[in-house]
Amino acid sequence: MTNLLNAVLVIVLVMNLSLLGTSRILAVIRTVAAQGALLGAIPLLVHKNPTIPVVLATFVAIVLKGIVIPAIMIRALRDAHIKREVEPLIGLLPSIILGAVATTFALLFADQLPLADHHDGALLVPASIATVLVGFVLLTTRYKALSQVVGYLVLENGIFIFGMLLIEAIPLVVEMGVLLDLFVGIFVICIIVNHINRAFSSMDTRRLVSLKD
Amino acid sequence: MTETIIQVALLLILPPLLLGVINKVKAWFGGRVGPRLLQPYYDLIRLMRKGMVVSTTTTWVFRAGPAVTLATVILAGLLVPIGRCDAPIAFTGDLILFAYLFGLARFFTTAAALDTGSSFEGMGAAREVTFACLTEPALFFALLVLAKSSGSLNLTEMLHSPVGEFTPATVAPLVLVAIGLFIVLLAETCRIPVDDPNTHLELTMIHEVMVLDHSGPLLGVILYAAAIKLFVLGAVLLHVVAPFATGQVWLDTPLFVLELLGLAVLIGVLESLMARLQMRHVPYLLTAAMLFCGFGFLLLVR
Amino acid sequence: MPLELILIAIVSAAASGLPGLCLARSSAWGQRVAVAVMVGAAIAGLAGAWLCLNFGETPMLRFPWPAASDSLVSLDALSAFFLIPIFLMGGLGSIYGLGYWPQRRHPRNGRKLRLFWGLLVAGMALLVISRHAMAFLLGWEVMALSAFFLVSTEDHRDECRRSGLTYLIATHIGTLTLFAMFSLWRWATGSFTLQPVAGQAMSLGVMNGLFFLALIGFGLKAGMMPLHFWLPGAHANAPSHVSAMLSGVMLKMGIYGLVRLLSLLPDPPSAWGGLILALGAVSGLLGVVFAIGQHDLKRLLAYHSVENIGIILMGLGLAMLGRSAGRPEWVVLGLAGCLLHVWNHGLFKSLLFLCAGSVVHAAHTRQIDHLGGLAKTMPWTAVMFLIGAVAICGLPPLNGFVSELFVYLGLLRSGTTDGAGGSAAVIAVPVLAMIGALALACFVKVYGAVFLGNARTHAAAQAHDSPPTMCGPMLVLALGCATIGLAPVLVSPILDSAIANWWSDTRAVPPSLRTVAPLGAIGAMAVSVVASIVALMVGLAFRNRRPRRVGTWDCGYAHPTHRMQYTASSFAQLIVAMFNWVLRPRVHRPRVEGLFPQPTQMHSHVDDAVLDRLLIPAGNSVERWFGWFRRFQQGLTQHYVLYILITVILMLSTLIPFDEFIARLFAR
Amino acid sequence: MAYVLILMPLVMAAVASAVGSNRLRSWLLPLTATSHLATTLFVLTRPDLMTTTKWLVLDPPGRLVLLLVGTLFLLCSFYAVGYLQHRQERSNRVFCACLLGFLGVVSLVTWSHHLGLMWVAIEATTLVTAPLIYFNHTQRSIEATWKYLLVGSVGIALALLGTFFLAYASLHEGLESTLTFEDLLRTAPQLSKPWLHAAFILLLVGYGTKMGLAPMHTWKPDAYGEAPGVVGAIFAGGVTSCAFLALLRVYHICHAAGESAYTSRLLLFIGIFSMAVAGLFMVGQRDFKRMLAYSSVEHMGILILGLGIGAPALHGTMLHVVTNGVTKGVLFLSAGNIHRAYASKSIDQVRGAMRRLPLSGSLFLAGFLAITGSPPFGPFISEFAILNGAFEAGRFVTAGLFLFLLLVVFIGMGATVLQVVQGRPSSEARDTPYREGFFVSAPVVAFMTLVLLLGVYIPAPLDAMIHDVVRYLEVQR
Repeated sequence: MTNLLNAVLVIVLVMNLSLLGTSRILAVIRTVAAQGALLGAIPLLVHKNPTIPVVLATFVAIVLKGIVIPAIMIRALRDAHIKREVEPLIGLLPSIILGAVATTFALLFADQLPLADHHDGALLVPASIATVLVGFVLLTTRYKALSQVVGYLVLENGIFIFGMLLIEAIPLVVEMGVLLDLFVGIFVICIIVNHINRAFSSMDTRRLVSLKD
Repeated sequence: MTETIIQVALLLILPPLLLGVINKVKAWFGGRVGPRLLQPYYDLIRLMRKGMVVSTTTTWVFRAGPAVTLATVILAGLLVPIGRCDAPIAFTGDLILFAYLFGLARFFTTAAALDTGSSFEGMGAAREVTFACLTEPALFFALLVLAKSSGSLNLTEMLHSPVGEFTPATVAPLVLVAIGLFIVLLAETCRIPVDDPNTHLELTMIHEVMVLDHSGPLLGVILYAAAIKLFVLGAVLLHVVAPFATGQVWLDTPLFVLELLGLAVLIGVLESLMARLQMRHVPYLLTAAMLFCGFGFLLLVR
Repeated sequence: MPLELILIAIVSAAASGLPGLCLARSSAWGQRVAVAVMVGAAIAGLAGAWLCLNFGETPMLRFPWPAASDSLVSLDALSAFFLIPIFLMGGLGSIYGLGYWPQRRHPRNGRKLRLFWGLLVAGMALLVISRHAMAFLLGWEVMALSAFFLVSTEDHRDECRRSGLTYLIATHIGTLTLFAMFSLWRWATGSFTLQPVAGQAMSLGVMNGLFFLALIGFGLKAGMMPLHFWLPGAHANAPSHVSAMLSGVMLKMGIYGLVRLLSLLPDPPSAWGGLILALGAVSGLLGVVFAIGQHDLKRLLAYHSVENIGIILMGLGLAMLGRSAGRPEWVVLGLAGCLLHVWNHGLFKSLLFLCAGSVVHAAHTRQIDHLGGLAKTMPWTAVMFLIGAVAICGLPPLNGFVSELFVYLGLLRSGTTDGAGGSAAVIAVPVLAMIGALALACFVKVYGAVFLGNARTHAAAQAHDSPPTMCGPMLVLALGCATIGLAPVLVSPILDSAIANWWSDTRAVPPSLRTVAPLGAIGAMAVSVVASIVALMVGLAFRNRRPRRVGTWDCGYAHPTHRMQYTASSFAQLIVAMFNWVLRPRVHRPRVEGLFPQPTQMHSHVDDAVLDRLLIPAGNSVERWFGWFRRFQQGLTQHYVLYILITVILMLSTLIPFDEFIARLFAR
Repeated sequence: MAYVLILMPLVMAAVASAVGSNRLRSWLLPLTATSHLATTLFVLTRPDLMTTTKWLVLDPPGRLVLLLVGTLFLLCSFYAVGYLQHRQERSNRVFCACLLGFLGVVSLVTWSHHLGLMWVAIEATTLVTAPLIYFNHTQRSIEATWKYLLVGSVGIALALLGTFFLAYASLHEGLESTLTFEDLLRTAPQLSKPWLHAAFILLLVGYGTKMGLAPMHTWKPDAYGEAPGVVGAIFAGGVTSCAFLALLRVYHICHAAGESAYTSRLLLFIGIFSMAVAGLFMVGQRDFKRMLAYSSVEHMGILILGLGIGAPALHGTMLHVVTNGVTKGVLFLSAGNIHRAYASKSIDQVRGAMRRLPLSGSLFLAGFLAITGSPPFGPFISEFAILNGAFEAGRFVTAGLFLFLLLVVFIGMGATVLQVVQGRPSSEARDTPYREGFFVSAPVVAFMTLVLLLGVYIPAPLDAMIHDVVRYLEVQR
């Protein structure tokens, strides 16, 4: 069981790096969608005996993370008529390296946190921390508003991974609440992104610097 | 009682004589015969008879000036013992009243001078108050030394104490204080080298230029008050430098009068020998006086 | 009974301005009502204080106040002593306002002014009677804030706004310091109640902490020399009766706080007394020196407040030296000088500010060199100002001399009675003498330039004397000065009770003031001075009734014009030059060149040593330095997220035990 | 009862978005607010109603915040009516709906006794308030909204991670993993320390972002600066109080776990740092609404500082939650009036507000004096209590820094505020038809009376509530 889980998590990590390495935003969104779908499926792996609600939750998660949210973002992208993230704060290769460093740090740091014995050996904690950090890298190095949304999604994915540790602990309602909030959040953000696009006729956040001291 | 009467009489009668003496001495040094010793008395009487000319600019303050000066100077004189006998008025802390009475006089003299609206008199007033800022501390240092050495805050006792107790501890301070006090005396009574009482039409005068517009009785009052001031300060000084006493009143008082006349002679000699200092050098002299008294105090308390 | 009277007075004073707010801007009734209520409050308050001074102190009155566990007010001789100037000036000032700040000529700010006037009086009275830190702070801040609103009454003038801000910042520094002090007090004594602390109950460290916090907090309000920077501007720019109140009464609240706190603490180390004495000497000397450099009548008077606070502090310092040395007579003389000078300064400084108000009211300028000859156009004000001037110079026969005499006597005693601690303090005597001489110079300059000689401007020539509503209060204050000066015996029992209240020591009971100071003799001499002067003047007047009146002779210049008069600036020039090292006057003197130079003019200005040369430049550079940090808020979301990331990582890294982490790293 | 308090506003929000007319819709706000506050008061008198389920409990801190937010919202809703009358040009559908929704989710925050549920509620407040900032539909308001949403969401995400960590901290020790507050408090001593510490850090940063603690405060000046005054008041008094409530619960768990020594270090640091940053940016601030935002940062710092000082200062801190909220109401609403009347919020144009708007100008000035802790206003009592707490805890350096930073803030704020209210309206100041109507001035006066009341007399029930909170927090499990 754990091996399969770890395999999935490694794929997730690879996806992180590819997110950092891609400049075409459409591709980035698709990758995130794939990552989300993959993660959404994890509960089926970790759960001892999947009940109907759990399956339901999994289904909802996959639908939201893998289909609906990416769809919204792709619409926004189409309205914006932009193809790729040009001149990010740091180049693609450096950001890949940064992501790699973050992953290593995550692996080392995770050792500091004692795991319950039945989770031993699982890559869940390092993978989640690494994904969170990659999300931060995207948030801090990309200038296009949409890329930042992607970063936020990756961040949420990382947290989602950690949630797997306490799949029993968190009641389904909260699970759903979290997903709902995530969804609405992305939705509102995308609306704002559209407004930005209309008001500034661009998605470059470097134009949003009129408010400062 | 008789002592008091004698003292008051001396205080009121003697002062012009000192002026006479000084002028006589200066005349001798100048190889002239000079005015009579009693000339100041005649001047005063003449001035008192004269009529008054008052500037249209002035107010009552102008006329208050001389009156206040005379009143305060006489009252200050009543605080100072003449000869060996106690002063008519004596109480703890009268030394401060003594100093501040002169302050009151200064306030009204200078105010009266400014009342004329004349630039010269303003000049004189400015100098008067400025130099007072240096003589006052000097005077107080001197009084401190006397108070410390006598252990009393009563002018009479303070001034009588130096008699016979020239202990090595006190003599050095007293000498310094004597020098300081002498300079203060010269400054306060407007003698050379600080001021020249003989010239009016100089831009560099202090006291005399303040009274340019006073005439007749007012001028007389001012001259009289100035003489009394000289007399009083001289008395204080003499108590420090020449505290000789035989013990009998009938002998001591004349002796003291002689000492006063001697002081007048000394001043006269000094005025004939020295030239007046440049105005901007006067502060140095007065600061020196302050330092003398200050060092005297330090020597005493060390 | 007395305490109830005081409380009634406080409440009615605080409410005095409210009716006016409801009335229309144009109606003069609001002002009349306010003045009536204020006068009533003043009478009640004075009556209460008087009763307390005559029949001893009243028991503590507790009233529940949830904000502070339980609040106490009480009235003892010390409180009553400080209450008298508060209510006296409160009443007189509001009457003066009738003529000086009538509602119909100041429709915009008149109501505001009267509201905060009442609050100011109420706040001061409250803090004086309170025995609980919360109540004290309440009164303190009500006073401070209403004073701010009064200072910025004419907030349309830039200068007024600037000095208002300076005052506000200064007073807030003081308030925060007091917060710290009372917190320390609570920490040390366990309660906010201001009760005397027993001998060994407090460690020296805590006592030092309390003392220095109090010295800063109260010193700021009192205008002690390095902390005086807010004072000249505030007092110069407020309406004159407000200036009179601030300078004559409010500064003393700082003194009250200091005196009160020291009365609660056990016997102080002698260093405190020495420090206060030294600070007093510095304030006195520099205060008067800066006063001489001023061209603005009210700024000059304000600097003189610094000087007088210095004299008051000298008395206090002497009293504390006496306490630590166990010399009752020093305590009595020092504290008597301190307290009586509080009253005296309240009287003559208020009188002078009211006179200055009349002058500004009549001639519409505060520039000394634009005035002159007012003694002829406003004789009444001239006489009043003369009385105030003689009094503030500490000259006999008026009240200033009496209080300064006490300080002199105390210092001299400390010097002459040979013993430890004495001879050092006595150095202050010549300093005090110099202060006196300088003050005299300064007021001769002011009186001569403003009231004597010829008018220097048309406005000054057109001046007219003030209405009775303004002259009446002046007369009352002047009479007060004269009474204390001519009959100091009257105040000695009051001072005795206040002193006993301050220093109730079991070892040595303080002797009565009468026994240590020649009150009778002073009174007699003062009377005789007056009598002889009057006699001489009458005599001279009779000697020749009809003098010939001609123009000033002036060494041959027949009729000198007003422009040839000696100006105040030139009068002060010698002394300013003498103190050049501290005054540093800025002189603008254009060079005169060519054979026929153009008409030109020079003027000089004396900056304040602390505010203009230290604080404002420092403040500007600090603001520039702060501006540097704005680059961290430049609007890029990426940066903002980065800050969050950095914070998280830094905090998490506190969890990592790096040493064993690295060890494990290489163990692998 | 909880359901009434939570759902009633949400239902009203739905109604509001259904109603057609602008002015009718605006009147729904005071209607809902009044009934909500009435219900709240009713609940507060009936302890038996305070526990609905294991997840919905109204514990003492919750009561305090619920009461505060209810009062704040009531007064603000009346102001909003007056404000919206001036903004007839645009539909207030979203505005009213979001305001009402906000009331609902805030009630949920105060009631929720499950950390996950609380997280959901707080995230919901973020989403509900975002459109309020966007009300003006200008480029600047879009920018502000964007920053608020992105920074806020990132912070909240971290809070979620922290919540998971906390859950894992209990799971790790073999306890049955839970997020309900009661169980966590009960099992607190056994929680695994490393996870607990990490969780605390993440929650501090996460909810700190919502509170606007430096250096996570960056969204605050933009949002407060661009949002209408009434929204600013609701943010500074309501949203921040909710975030603080969340942080308080976390602190409570760590305290129960006996970790207060560790937490107080972080809290003190963040508190002082926030005050310092606020001071840095307030000195020489030329935009008086941004200045208010920084003042809010400062006071969040004060709250956290009080928490860090711990037991001796808790009473003052809790009182400060109330006094700060109410005083912020005065400041933001009066500032809103001034802003509308001058159509500018830069002190280069805005002068002499006391002449153009006598009431708002004076109240703005009074609010400034109050918020900087001058007697006799409410914040003085609370800040002084916190100071005394610092002394009592023997933290003299902290106390000194606290006072010093208060002074810096006072100087910065004072310079700006006096510029605004004093003097004559400058020549380039545009004149606008806006004048002080009843609805836009009465609430401000009401707020000011509350502030003054809290300064001289704290009502017994409120005092009792605060003491309950302190006792509740002090309980060692």
